[in-house]
Amino acid sequence: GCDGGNMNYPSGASAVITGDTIVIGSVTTNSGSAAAYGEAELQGFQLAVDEINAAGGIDGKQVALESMDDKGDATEASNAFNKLAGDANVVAVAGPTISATTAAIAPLADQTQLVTISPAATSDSIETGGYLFRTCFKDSYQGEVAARFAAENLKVKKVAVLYGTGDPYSSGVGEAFAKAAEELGLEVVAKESSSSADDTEYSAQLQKIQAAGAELLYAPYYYSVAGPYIIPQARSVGFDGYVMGPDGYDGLKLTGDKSQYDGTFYTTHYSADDESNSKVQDFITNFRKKNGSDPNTFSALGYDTIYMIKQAIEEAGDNLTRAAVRDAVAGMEFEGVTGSFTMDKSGSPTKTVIVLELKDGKPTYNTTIQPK
Amino acid sequence: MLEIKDLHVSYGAIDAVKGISLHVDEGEIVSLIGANGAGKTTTLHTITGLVPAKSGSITYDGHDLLKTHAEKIITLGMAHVPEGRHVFTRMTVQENLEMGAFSLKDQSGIGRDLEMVFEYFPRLRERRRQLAGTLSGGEQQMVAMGRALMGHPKTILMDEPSMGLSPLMVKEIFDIIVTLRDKGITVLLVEQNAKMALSIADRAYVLETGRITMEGKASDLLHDEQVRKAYLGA
Amino acid sequence: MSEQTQPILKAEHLGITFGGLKAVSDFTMTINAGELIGLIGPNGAGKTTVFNLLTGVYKPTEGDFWLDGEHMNGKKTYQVVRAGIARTFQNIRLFKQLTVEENVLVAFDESFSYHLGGAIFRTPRFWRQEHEMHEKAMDLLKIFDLDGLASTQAANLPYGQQRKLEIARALATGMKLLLLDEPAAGMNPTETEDLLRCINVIRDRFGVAILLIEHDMSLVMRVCQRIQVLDYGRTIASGTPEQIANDPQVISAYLGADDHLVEGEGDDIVKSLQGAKETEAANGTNGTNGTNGGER
Amino acid sequence: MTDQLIMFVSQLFNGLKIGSVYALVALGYTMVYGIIRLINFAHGDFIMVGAYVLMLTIPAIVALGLPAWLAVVPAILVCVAVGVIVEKAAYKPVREKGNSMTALITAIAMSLLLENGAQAVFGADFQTVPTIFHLPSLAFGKLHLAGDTLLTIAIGVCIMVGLQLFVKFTRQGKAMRAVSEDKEAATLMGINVNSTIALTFAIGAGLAAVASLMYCAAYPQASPTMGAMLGLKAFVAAVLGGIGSIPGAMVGGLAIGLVESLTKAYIGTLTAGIITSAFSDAIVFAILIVVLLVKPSGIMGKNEGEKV
Amino acid sequence: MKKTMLSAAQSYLVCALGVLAAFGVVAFLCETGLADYYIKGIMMTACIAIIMTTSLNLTIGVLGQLTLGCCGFQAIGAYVAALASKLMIANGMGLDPTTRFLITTLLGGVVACVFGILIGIPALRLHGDYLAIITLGFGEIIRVVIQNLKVAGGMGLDQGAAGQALIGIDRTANLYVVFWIMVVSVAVLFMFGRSRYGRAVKAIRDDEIAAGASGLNTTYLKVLVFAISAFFAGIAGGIFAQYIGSLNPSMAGWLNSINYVIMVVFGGMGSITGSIVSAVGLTILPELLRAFAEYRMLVYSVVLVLVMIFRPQGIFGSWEFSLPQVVNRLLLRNPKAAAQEKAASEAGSETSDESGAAVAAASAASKKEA
Ligand SMILES: Nc1ncnc2c1ncn2[C@@H]1O[C@H](COP(=O)(O)OP(=O)(O)OP(=O)(O)O)[C@@H](O)[C@H]1O
Ligand SMILES: Nc1ncnc2c1ncn2[C@@H]1O[C@H](COP(=O)(O)OP(=O)(O)OP(=O)(O)O)[C@@H](O)[C@H]1O
Ligand SMILES: CC(C)C[C@H](N)C(=O)O
Ligand SMILES: [Mg+2]
Ligand SMILES: [Mg+2]
Repeated sequence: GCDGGNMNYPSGASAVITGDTIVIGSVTTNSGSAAAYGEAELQGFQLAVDEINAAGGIDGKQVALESMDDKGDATEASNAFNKLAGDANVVAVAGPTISATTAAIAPLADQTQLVTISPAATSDSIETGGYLFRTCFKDSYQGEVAARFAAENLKVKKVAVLYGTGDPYSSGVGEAFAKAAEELGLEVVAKESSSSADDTEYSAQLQKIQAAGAELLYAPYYYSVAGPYIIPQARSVGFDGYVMGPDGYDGLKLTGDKSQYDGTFYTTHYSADDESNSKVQDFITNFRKKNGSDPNTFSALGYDTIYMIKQAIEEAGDNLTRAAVRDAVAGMEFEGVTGSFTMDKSGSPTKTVIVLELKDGKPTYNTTIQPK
Repeated sequence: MLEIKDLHVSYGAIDAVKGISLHVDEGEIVSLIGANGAGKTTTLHTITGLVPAKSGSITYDGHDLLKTHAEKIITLGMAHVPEGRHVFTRMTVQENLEMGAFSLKDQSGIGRDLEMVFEYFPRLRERRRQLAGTLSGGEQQMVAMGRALMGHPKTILMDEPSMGLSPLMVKEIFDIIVTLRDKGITVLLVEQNAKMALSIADRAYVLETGRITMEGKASDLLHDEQVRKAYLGA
Repeated sequence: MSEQTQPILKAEHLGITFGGLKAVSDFTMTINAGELIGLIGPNGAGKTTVFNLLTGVYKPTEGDFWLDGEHMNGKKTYQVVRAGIARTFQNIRLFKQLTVEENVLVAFDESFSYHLGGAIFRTPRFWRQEHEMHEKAMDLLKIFDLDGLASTQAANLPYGQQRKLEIARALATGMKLLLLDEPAAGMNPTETEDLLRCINVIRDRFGVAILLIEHDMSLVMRVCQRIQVLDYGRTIASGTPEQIANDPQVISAYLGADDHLVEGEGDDIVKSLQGAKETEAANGTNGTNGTNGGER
Repeated sequence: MTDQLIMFVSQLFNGLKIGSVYALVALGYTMVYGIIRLINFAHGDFIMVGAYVLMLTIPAIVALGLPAWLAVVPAILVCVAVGVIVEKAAYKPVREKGNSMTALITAIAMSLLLENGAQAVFGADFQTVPTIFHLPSLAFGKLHLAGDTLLTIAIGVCIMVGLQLFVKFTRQGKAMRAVSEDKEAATLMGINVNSTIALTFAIGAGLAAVASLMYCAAYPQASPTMGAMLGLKAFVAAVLGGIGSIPGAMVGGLAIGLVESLTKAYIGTLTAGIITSAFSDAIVFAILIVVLLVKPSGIMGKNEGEKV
Repeated sequence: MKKTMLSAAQSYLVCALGVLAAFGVVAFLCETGLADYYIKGIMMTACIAIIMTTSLNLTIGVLGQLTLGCCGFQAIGAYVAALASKLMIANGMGLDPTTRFLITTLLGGVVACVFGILIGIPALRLHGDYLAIITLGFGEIIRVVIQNLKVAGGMGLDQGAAGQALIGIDRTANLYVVFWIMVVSVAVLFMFGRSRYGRAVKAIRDDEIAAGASGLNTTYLKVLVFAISAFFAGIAGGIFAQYIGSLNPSMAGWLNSINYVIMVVFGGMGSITGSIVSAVGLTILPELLRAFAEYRMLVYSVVLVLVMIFRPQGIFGSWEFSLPQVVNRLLLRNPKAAAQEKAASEAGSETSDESGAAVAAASAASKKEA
């Protein structure tokens, strides 16, 4: 028969995992152009694992992190994931980093019944809720929140969107913002796009946006693009309205005159200034101690991801099976550095969104938007 | 002037030259004849350092050529008109000729030397601005020859200079070789056209499958029965 | 016998210009079946260019030519070849990494009738034809004494055999007119003799017409029935070897008068041809072995 | 000036700015390709190396009270060293034993090596390069032209002219041309082929360092993969202009810069939104393809039509 | 041709048995559960890589034209197959999964082939590095176009933002089926190479002008090769789509294409068996290097450079591994006869040994003049 060749058969993963150590797998993008995000997540994972072990592990067992690189490539990601899934000791997987690889993992997670939590894959198109979950909010949600903030807090009327078509994240958030903005009665005066989300030159599009009379520019790009390219170029073509971005702005790289970043807002998962959340300050201190640099949002999400897994394992208790861990993640209530949330049925958390504003180049807390 | 002793050269597993010894004295025309694949070209290539030797020695003017870099050998006053012409196809005829003077310290006489070459090959004067790659085969041969002369060589190695030339041109080329000798330039000449080569050379060597099988005064070889049969088609 | 109504090749007023340079102009020639014609001329006269025109490598800027009455202007090389003109090259162009036999088989390509499906499914026709062609190729190679080397890589052949293989390959296209571009260049007299024998065999066995470019006068004068001489792209003379050898224009532009220090390879034959015609005149002008040529 | 015109002129300058960076990089490609017929895929990565050197040395140089752009000196030194080492350690042995395809794969491997090496040393994250020029921008009414744009263009043109003169008239330049055509014959002219190739690599790498200065002035950050797309675009520029031709590299670079910037600005309007600015990369390639099909040797390339 | 003890038919039989044995190993591993998801995934990836590499080898190794756009065709095949499969399912066509897989994959191949012809006709007028850059350009154009096609993104066929991943493709690729598709592809490429077509294509590689002068329609043959390569790349894409389940436009990017070029050169240009070995090897190598974590790409690139320096002709050169020949040698117990046989087959072999290839390369390099 052909069944042995079937790549899509379910596997019974209800075996109780009995190792001396608890193995958590991770699949991140550590080489290629998205490596920076994977590295940041991995730093977050590692910090959490170290902290847990220092505090005596989970249920007395030490935690080991088995990390895999997916090079940002779907095939590599499936191979890496399959390797982890084949190891009966692996309890859960943290990752993958980007939506493109996560989309490829989604069916595999369900099929191998291995719970997988992606810290930052935000694309709406990824099917979550089976064995795949995420720590971050979704693109559509973020775009919508941003539109709400623009309309209600900044009170602008004319907005413009600029996004990169090469990247599901950039285009996903961008489209979501545009749609929500229209629904909220804002006028989208310009909708521009770039060939990819890591172009360096945007002045042509920005000039058109400026000419269209936009009061606010929504530019969902990563920190490495928005900081050195988009915002300075927007200012240099004479745009002096607000600039808004998504969580990708976290860790924005500033260049030149800091004042050009005034009027920049972004939605994110946590704020370093958040005095109310004691975890945040501890996280930042420990991260600095370990890595000698400030954490960005991806490290924070990675850090929370491991703690979510820890919480689920503790909940599963003695009956430590992959299925039990999955059930513990679904519907879990969690308090982490990126906020407190409930994991909804569809596998994405319903979270508070924090809006930060750059003042003299420093991200400062502006407001917290509660989920509807 | 130029002395080769027990030279062995191979290309990987193929032994092309199997222990030849020969010498060329100052002001002589020495001719090297032999069938296709005998190793004539290989010998010349080894002299100018284009191909490494396996063993043996080559001395020139007191220098050990096997220990000298190819480009240094040229500055010792050696010129090589290679088989297959090897002109610089995307340079003009004149630029090609100027390249010939590359190794000269004193570049002031180039104009005069160009005139000399154009005297020898009036055709090249007509074509001085044409890209050498579009020249006819024979015209390219003239460029290769002229280019070698531009460097004021003391010794000149020629690999089948008459190949592809019209009968008139062949005669002219041989005239030039004689004239060069008369000016005191030493010539080592490889030729398929054995009859003409022997008729102008002072001495000659016959090369067969990597070995020298005969040597002597050119006029003697010209009348040697064996040579006549094998190389003169008579 | 060769009084055919239609010539194999008819070229009329062919010409081509390269950026202002008239490489060939007003080239007119007819070749009848089984004829062997020589095309000679100084270096750069335009001989190879004529070949390139006749094989569709260059498109003539003026004039027309016909093969067996079929108008050939503007045809692609492979179309010209299939119509019946094959050639060799001045610089040998073999398929270096293929074997000797494969070089010939490639030129047989048109005679194969199996197609992609036949190749992929290895139909009986495939086997039959591959076998047939193998036999035919071996027969052809035998003429050139190359059959023993059938499975040698072409690049590893000595120069002289590469030349012969190139001719064999040209023959394999099944042409009516064969163009040979300096086949004897780089050969010593013994090898040239062998080549001469091959050319005669080809003409006798295949009955094709041959147009030969060659600077080796001993060869040209012996095998060609007629010779056409080019200089600066124009025809300066045409006729029998004897007429050509005695044409003053040809002598001064191509053959060379005797004011040289050395004598040429083909001189014996040329001289004998000249001698046959006008012994006196030849002796009268160049009686002595002058040594005044060094100044040239 | 109307707004439309201002938009057009500033797009023009924008295109020229990025175009002259492409041109600088393309010059390096063209030099190396010209001499050893190798698409040096690692060339873009030389720029990355230059950018990291700038990032590391500018603070020290500024602390010494010197202008930041002097950091180009250490950048040149390091890039030249890297370029020559890559040539000697990898390309030369492969060139001697392999074929053009092997050489190409080696170049790709060197590119991977440099990128992953940089990642191992500096991490995958982007790093900010300090500001290099503090040039005032020129204002013509509402039209602002950034000072560094003009400077980049000027430097590009100067280097092109300099290189062209160098190759045409100096001894070393002639040696380069000879080596690029026929190494054997070049040797017979008394040219040291290996040192000529090394010199070419050194010049190419030095140009990459200058390019990284201009690039970082406009786009101030360094990352391990920054050279990949830049290198590809610059290579396309070199081919478009006619690879091997120095003015060609300049023309190709500027043309690609202009096409990019003008398509981003106008293609949406021109095609009524069917083709958007997101297609700009595709359009650049489409233009390259059309040019090559019409003129197979590129805009300024010499036709090397093989004589049969 | 080679003188062997086995007749042609027997040789084919030996090869068929070899393939069956290989299939037996795969099936054994799968049926016994020795191969888990991971191993099966790698085998699947290897099969895809083999199809890509052997077909690319036809263009690069046999025709001698460097193309850097093969993943553009792979992407076309993948998207076509994925969309076709989605359409079939959406329209409730009650095909069994394997039939649907075969139909959609074939469709992917055919559409890729059509694009191959459309692109090949203009592109193949160029040569060498110019062709490389132009095919790279076509690959990038394909990528950008897919990226901007609404139909290629999002959940359904008519919704979703451009640039999104195409997800939820039915993962019907079955390792056994794919194995046999791979076998058929390789066999077709092999038969093509050992026929008048293969000879003609190699002739074009060696000297295009002489090929024309031997009566070959070089344009037609070049486009044919390009189309065949594109067809199989499309097939590989169709398999990929229905194995991985989600697609991203970036798969068409030039970096991916270069990966396959590396495999071809690594295996040896013109050698189908070399391509197979290198496709499998280079699929497994990065997996083995996982232990080196962050240094694995460094190690990979160093390995690549070292192989190019010390074995520039690739692992196999242009030599083909031939099972029938091995069998022949085993059959000949008499050592003397075996030696003779060996000598004959080596002298007569149309593939050159190491020194032969080196000589050819050296003389090609030195005789580049007009
Ligand atoms: N680059 C090379 N690689 C391998 N073998 C070579 C190479 N060049 C020459 N040979 C071989 O070396 C031997 C001598 O060749 P060489 O070219 O020196 O002969 P030659 O006497 O100059 O012949 P010809 O008259 O054909 O020019 C021949 O067997 C030839 O096949
Ligand atoms: N593609 C081209 N571009 C420019 N000039 C050319 C081209 N092809 C040929 N020529 C010129 O046309 C003239 C005739 O060249 P051709 O090769 O036909 O000469 P030939 O008679 O064959 O000479 P040879 O006996 O030396 O081979 C030469 O002067 C050559 O420079
Ligand atoms: C790590 C992030 C860059 C991932 C991004 N949010 C995505 O979905 O692709
Ligand atoms: Mg020779
Ligand atoms: Mg000619």
